[in-house]
Amino acid sequence: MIAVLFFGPVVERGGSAELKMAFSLGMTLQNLRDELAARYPYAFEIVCFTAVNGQHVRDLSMPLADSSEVTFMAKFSGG
Amino acid sequence: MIAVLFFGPVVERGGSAELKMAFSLGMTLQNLRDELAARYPYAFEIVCFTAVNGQHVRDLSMPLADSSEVTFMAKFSGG
Amino acid sequence: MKDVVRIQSDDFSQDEEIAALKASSKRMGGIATFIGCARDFSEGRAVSEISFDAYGRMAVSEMQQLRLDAIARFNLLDARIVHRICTVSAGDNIVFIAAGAEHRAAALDACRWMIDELKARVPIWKKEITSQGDSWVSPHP
Amino acid sequence: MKDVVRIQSDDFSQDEEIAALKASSKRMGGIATFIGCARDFSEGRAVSEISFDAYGRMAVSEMQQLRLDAIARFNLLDARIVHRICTVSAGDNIVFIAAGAEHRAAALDACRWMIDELKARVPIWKKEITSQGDSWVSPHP
Repeated sequence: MIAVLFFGPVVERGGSAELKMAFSLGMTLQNLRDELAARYPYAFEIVCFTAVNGQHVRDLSMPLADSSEVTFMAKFSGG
Repeated sequence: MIAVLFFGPVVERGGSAELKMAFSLGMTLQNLRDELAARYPYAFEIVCFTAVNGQHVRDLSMPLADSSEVTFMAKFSGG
Repeated sequence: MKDVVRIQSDDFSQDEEIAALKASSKRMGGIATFIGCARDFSEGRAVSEISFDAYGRMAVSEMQQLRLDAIARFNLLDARIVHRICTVSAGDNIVFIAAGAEHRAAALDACRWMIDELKARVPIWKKEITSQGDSWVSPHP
Repeated sequence: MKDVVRIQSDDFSQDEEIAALKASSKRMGGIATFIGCARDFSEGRAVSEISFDAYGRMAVSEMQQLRLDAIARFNLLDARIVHRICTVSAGDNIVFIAAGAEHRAAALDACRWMIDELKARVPIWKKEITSQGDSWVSPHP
């Protein structure tokens, strides 16, 4: 399973802070993103950062490992 | 009379923190400076700012009023 | 001694943070700090409160890395970052950044760089609560 | 409430100064501060203490004008300056500058400008006391 986390403005547009998604061998971050973006198009309009296990990832072709924690995030507004 | 004040590094080179100098009609800041610089050449080597009554003065041709407070100062090093 | 990088709900004390920063070296000649506060007005609307959401684990690790990057980049003697995650009212503190260096230029440069970087790379989001409703803040690009 | 610009022998509290600064407005989003401290080492020599001399009356009036200039130039909501005149040891505070503005850029710019201007125009002189003797500090041009 892949744990997907959403925060703040993305939760507001997607309705859920945490999801479990099925893991399949060879799946990439882009595959996961595409699947979620089709389900939550309004939320993904504002997604501009992606993290895997708490690290920024820019290359969405990255293969995912089972049990990864993946976060799709809106532009930050802390500080 | 003109009150002349020295501070910090200028006192160290001149020996006195406060002097009284005779006032004469029409005397300029430059006249006063010349007289003091002849008396305290070592102190005046490091003088680079002049104040009259607590205000920076850059134009030494300024005529002095009786009872003025004049300060010849080394480069500042506060902060 | 409190951690050099923290996320917390409580307010912080500048005196405590500066004392902790100074404890690292007697060679520190300049300390620059930045405090971000909640404003009562934003984009033309009165704001009564601000609340925050954060990806806490990642936010702390990004702030820790940011601190190390600033120390290396500006040759700092020490640096500290505190970000509150809670609901604050106008005038309340939100974030504290401190940079200590031998000389003032490095401390001032580092302080500005750290708050700019924090806003760009630390996963924290701000929601403004107004009498007309709440809205998540979208930073200008 | 303490004066916004002061010369004093005692140490200052950042918490007190920041609270006083913030009291002026709830529209303050950014506060930048600079603290200058005594270093234990300067120009290759160990420094045990630093003492100061000041043309007090002029120093205060220059600092007051400097504060007003900064407020006008950077559109600050408020600013404060405190300079200690006494003998300090390594690690002790010497000067405190704070600038509060609606947004961070103005606060950070103003803080840097104020400490640079203070050094250039306020009649205060620093003497370093070392085991090899005392010497007045000559700033580099």
